[in-house]
Amino acid sequence: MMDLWHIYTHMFRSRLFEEAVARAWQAGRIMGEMHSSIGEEAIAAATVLQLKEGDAMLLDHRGTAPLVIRGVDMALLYREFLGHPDGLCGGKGGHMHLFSRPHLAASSGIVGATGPLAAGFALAAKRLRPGNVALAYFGDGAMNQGMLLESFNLAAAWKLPVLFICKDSHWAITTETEQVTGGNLIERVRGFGIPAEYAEGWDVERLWPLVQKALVHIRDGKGPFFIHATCVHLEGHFLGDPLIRVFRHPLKEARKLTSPLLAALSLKSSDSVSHRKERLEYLLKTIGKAAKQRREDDKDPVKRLRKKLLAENKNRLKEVEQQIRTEIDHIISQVERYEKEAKR
Amino acid sequence: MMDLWHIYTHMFRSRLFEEAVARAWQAGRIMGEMHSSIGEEAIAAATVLQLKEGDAMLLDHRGTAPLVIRGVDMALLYREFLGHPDGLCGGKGGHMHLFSRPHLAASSGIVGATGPLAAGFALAAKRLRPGNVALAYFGDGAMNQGMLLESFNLAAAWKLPVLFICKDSHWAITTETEQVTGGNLIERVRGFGIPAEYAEGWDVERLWPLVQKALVHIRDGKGPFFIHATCVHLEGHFLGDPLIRVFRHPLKEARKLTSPLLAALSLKSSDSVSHRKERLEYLLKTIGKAAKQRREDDKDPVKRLRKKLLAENKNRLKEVEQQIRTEIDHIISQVERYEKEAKR
Amino acid sequence: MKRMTFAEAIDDALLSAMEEDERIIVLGEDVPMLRARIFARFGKERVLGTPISEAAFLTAGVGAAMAGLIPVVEIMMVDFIAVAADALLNHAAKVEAFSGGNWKVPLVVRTACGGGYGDGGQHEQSLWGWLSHIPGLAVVVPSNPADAGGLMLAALRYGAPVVYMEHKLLSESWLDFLAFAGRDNIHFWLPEEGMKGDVPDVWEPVPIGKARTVKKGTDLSFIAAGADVYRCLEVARQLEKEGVSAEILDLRTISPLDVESIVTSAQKTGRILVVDEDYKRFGLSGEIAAVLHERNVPCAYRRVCTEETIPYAHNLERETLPNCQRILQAARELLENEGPNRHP
Amino acid sequence: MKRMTFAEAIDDALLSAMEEDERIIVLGEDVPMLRARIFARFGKERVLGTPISEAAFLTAGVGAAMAGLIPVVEIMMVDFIAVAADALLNHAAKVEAFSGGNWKVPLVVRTACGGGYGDGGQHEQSLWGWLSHIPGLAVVVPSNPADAGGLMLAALRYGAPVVYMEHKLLSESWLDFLAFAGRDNIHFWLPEEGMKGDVPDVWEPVPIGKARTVKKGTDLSFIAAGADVYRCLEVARQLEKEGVSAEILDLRTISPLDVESIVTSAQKTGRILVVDEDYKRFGLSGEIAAVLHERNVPCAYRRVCTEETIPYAHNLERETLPNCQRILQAARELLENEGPNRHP
Ligand SMILES: Cc1ncc(C[n+]2csc(CCOP(=O)(O)OP(=O)(O)O)c2C)c(N)n1
Ligand SMILES: Cc1ncc(C[n+]2csc(CCOP(=O)(O)OP(=O)(O)O)c2C)c(N)n1
Ligand SMILES: [Mg+2]
Ligand SMILES: [Mg+2]
Repeated sequence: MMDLWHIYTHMFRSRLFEEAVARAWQAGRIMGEMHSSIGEEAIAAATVLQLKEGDAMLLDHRGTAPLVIRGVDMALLYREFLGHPDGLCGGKGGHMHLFSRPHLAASSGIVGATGPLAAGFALAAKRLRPGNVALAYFGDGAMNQGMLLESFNLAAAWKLPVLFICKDSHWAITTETEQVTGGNLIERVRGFGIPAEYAEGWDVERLWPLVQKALVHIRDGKGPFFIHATCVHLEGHFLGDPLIRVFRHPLKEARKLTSPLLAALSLKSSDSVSHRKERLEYLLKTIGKAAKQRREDDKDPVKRLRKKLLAENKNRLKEVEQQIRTEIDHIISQVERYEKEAKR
Repeated sequence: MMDLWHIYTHMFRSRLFEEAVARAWQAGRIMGEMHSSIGEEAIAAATVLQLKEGDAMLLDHRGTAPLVIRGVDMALLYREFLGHPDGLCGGKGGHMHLFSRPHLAASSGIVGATGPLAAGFALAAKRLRPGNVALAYFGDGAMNQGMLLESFNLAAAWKLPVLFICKDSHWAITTETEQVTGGNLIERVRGFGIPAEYAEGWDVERLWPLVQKALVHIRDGKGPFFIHATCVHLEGHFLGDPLIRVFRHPLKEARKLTSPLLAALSLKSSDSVSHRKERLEYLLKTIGKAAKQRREDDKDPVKRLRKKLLAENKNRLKEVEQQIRTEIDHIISQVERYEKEAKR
Repeated sequence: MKRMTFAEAIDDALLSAMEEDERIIVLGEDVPMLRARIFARFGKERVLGTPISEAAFLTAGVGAAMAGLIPVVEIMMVDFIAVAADALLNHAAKVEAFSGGNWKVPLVVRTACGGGYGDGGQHEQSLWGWLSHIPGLAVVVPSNPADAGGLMLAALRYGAPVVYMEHKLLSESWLDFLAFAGRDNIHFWLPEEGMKGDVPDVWEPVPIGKARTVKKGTDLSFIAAGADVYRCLEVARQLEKEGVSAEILDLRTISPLDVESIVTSAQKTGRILVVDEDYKRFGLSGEIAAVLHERNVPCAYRRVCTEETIPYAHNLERETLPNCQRILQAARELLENEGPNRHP
Repeated sequence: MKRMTFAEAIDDALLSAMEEDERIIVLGEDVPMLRARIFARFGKERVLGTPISEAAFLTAGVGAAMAGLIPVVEIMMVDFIAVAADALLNHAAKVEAFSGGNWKVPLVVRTACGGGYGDGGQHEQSLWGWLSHIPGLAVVVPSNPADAGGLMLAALRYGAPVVYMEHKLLSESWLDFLAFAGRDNIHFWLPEEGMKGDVPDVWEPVPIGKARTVKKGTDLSFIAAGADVYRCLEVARQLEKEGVSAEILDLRTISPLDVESIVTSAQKTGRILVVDEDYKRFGLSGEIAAVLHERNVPCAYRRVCTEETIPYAHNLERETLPNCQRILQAARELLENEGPNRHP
């Protein structure tokens, strides 16, 4: 049963948590890259909230939202990001390698690996937990990775209970996936004998019934299903994405980017300047597209659902949100207090 | 222009040569495995004879027929199989690793590798030899290998001049490809945005115009093309294929195969005997199918074309065949004489 | 005590383990036929023939192991593991570490290795040193039926990923499949003493990480694994006639290396000769040198390994692989020139 | 003389080589943006953004190299090379051997390596020892801008496959991309002396296979490459204060190893300390031990390497990678306990 209020709670909680994580990252308290799942909350909620005990989740480099929604302790996640020995994985994994055995949730930072991993979990489910499924999350860029393609075939040939979820952001880092991808993703997957359907991934109301249908199909032993859901990574590829930074801090960042380009433009060489200008324009256009596309509010799944619920019951919404805000604040401040004490 | 007499010359020459090789292998003069392309001659002829200078061929473990038809010196090939320092590759490659740089012909024993290798040759052709193409040969089993699937996408995205040729024998060693393959091969390839068409690979008359059309498409700069052509490996997976041996030498071979099975049947265990019988039957049925399918004369491309030409002009046929026989005998005996002298 | 061939012993131990532990499954290309006896006993629920997509099914094996099964994933030949190396390097070997020790991967990767029968450089590699470089993987290489069965049992109980390598020259069934294929006129060096032997009535695990002294001696220590053990034996017998007493250490496990046994033998004889069919540089022979150095063991050292791509032609192949002549010569050098490291 | 950053130097040398040799192309994920300067100069005909399918485009690089181009194939991080290992192991490294020396593969594989900035165990590996195990591959690891440019030039002219590894801690642009991402509040050890430096006005190749003595000394030799060179420098300065004279050898090329330089230094100081960010076992440190043993060089030996999967948490990461404390401690041990191998 699709309960939008319930769904919103989860999406909003995940969003708030990831925003808190982003602040910690921005404050220099989290090392390295940080790929957030901000913008993917509808996909995460529509899938995770329909899982049963014993279902498995195979997560890519954006595992936070599914884990939060699945009920993994946010304090454990936050501590993991901070590299704390009491984190979800003792600080050994970090945000790209999140593992929670009780939730049958595992991650990989290798693009495309979630497909075959899920096939393995599904194979085990078939023997040990009939009726259970394995979810594989991956992006549009992953759709060209051989082992993922192989896993479509393996799942089809063995009729494995896998739900493949392609979160199509149209981008893989700085590459527009369309420019390096032949054909059409739905057709591609159907070519492996797997039913494949599309839904706008920012619209949880459309996604939910599609996921429901897919899970019925899979739990009935009819083999894998593929869902193609679009989404927008509102924070860009990762926090501090240079393509976004250029627009957010043009003075500071644009020079870094443009000065080598301008240098290239003025290089002595046989190549015509007009040619080179063209290429420069191509790069600038790409950057522009990336930044623009990532600011489209109507494709923010949380804002979108919020609008609807706001119209439905403003007070209830405020209340719900306030409660979650308090919850997240509490978790974050507890971890921080604990951290400080540990340091003393 | 499709000249059946010319085509037959090539197919028959390749067949006779491979039969001579098989005799040498059977006589213990060639080590290791030997995958012959016997049964693939129509596919080889219909493709290779339509190539131009500067076109490249990427060959799998059955490279002999394409190389012979492309005009590689059979003496060099034969010496290579014998492991002679004067062989095509100085005896370093053997039949799975045949390379002829002047012919832009390269092999790989790794299933699926010819696809991406051909993509690379095609990329180079685009820059260095516009209008030239690269051919990738591979089997039905290879259609599940990730790097081949990736190469479909790469070729489509970059519009590379590649002709992908799937020689579908229905078998990969002892596995019926159908049982481990999801969907339909043509649909699968179209899903990558590549035009894909089917022809019976034992019928050179149907194959030829399809290849012609594909090559026009590719040379016109319209990107890759995929041909799905069925074939039968009349010698089985490799010379001495145990599934074939069982039928050819039932007394000697069948016991080897069946005694462990019978042992398994009589093992003490909780598993019911009827269950085990069923599995035994599955295995025996598989063996039977493999052996039977591989004896279908009407799917022998050489016999098939011969029949037609025999009806057309018996004497001419005899003459053509006699000439080729002489040619092959000459090559083989020269190599052998040379070998003997070298040994002294 | 019973007598079994090497290949029988592996399958027998595996079969008996499968009787006892429902979680063990076997998957790989052609396994219904190649493991016909096990298939006949357990059927397609537990013996799964795969498509030719090593990356997907090995990664799926990792997933299945995490999800509660004990998969024995067969990679037909270790050469092909290269298309699935990510499954080992980035997944199997890392999940336990990433998860902070919370999640183990009880996976056995069974694969044939080794050359000498004329299959050429893409099908005869050993690669045990290559795989052992990866922390988190165990690598075992049995040299006789008793160890083969015992190590299989140990691998199944290890609770972490084990690469189980089966030298083709030891395995009657691989030899029949790949080298003889029904012929009896093919001749090459075979480690006959290891191909058949006594095995216990009831399989017991052979501990992983423990070498075995095949022959005691005082003047010189051979360190080897797999088929090389028998090359060393031949040479040792020759040396014996000359009054030299050679010790032979069969590593059995490459990683974790049995440093104590190596050091003890080196301390005793003062001369170490590593015989390693895997590539010479950056591998097993180097690691042995390092542990000797680290432990300040005074000894002279030589190594006889494969130094380059294995050529097809039998005479070149024999020269390239460690052969008895090369081993004997290295042993003589060691004995003549004790080197400045030698204990007084 | 000019000054350049490490990353600028690589691109500058590459760009100047591309001006002179039309056959050089660059391909890899995101290269139009990541190599914006080169893209602006040569456009999409010579700087090709690829789909995320390393196996296909690296194997295609092998094909393109065979077909007349000199491809620089970028594998974003060396960790991901595992999905494309077959292209190196079975193709790039073997074509020349298989073809009897008739066909060369002038391919440069450019890839980022190394850790210390918090990206976790699937994104911070070094793997140079792993790759060097493969006969037929050269592996270079520059440590400063001048070598970085010169080795790129040498790699492009090598006429055989070279893996060119760019340590991320040396590369401002990778650091900006992956670690700082616009932040200035992140702190970790950086090899600052190697990040920027003098480069020649006109690029000259730095010979592959030649180490460089960074600092002369008499008591102890550090052997390292990449960022580790600067860790050794720090420790050497510390030791200097204590009256110990340390020599530092920057290998620059891992394979082929500069055995002469290693032996010469070891003969001089009698103490070798290998500092190797790649995994400890079965790798570079072992190979160095082996050549010392083989050449009967009397010396004491220690190694400080990465022994396990690199953890995410910064304190654990620092402990796991070779750090100055560990190096210093090993150096002290070496100096105290000269070991029985030490020259009198
Ligand atoms: C095998 C492999 N290649 C490259 C990378 C580097 N990488 C990390 S994320 C990414 C882009 C993935 O794009 P997509 O699948 O669309 O996911 P998104 O980031 O858009 O969610 C790449 C190339 C990797 N982690 N693994
Ligand atoms: C990557 C890889 N996996 C497995 C093998 C072993 N192998 C050699 S041929 C073959 C079957 C190939 O089947 P198919 O592609 O249909 O070609 P066919 O032999 O039928 O011509 C297999 C599995 C291999 N050479 N490479
Ligand atoms: Mg994306
Ligand atoms: Mg086939």
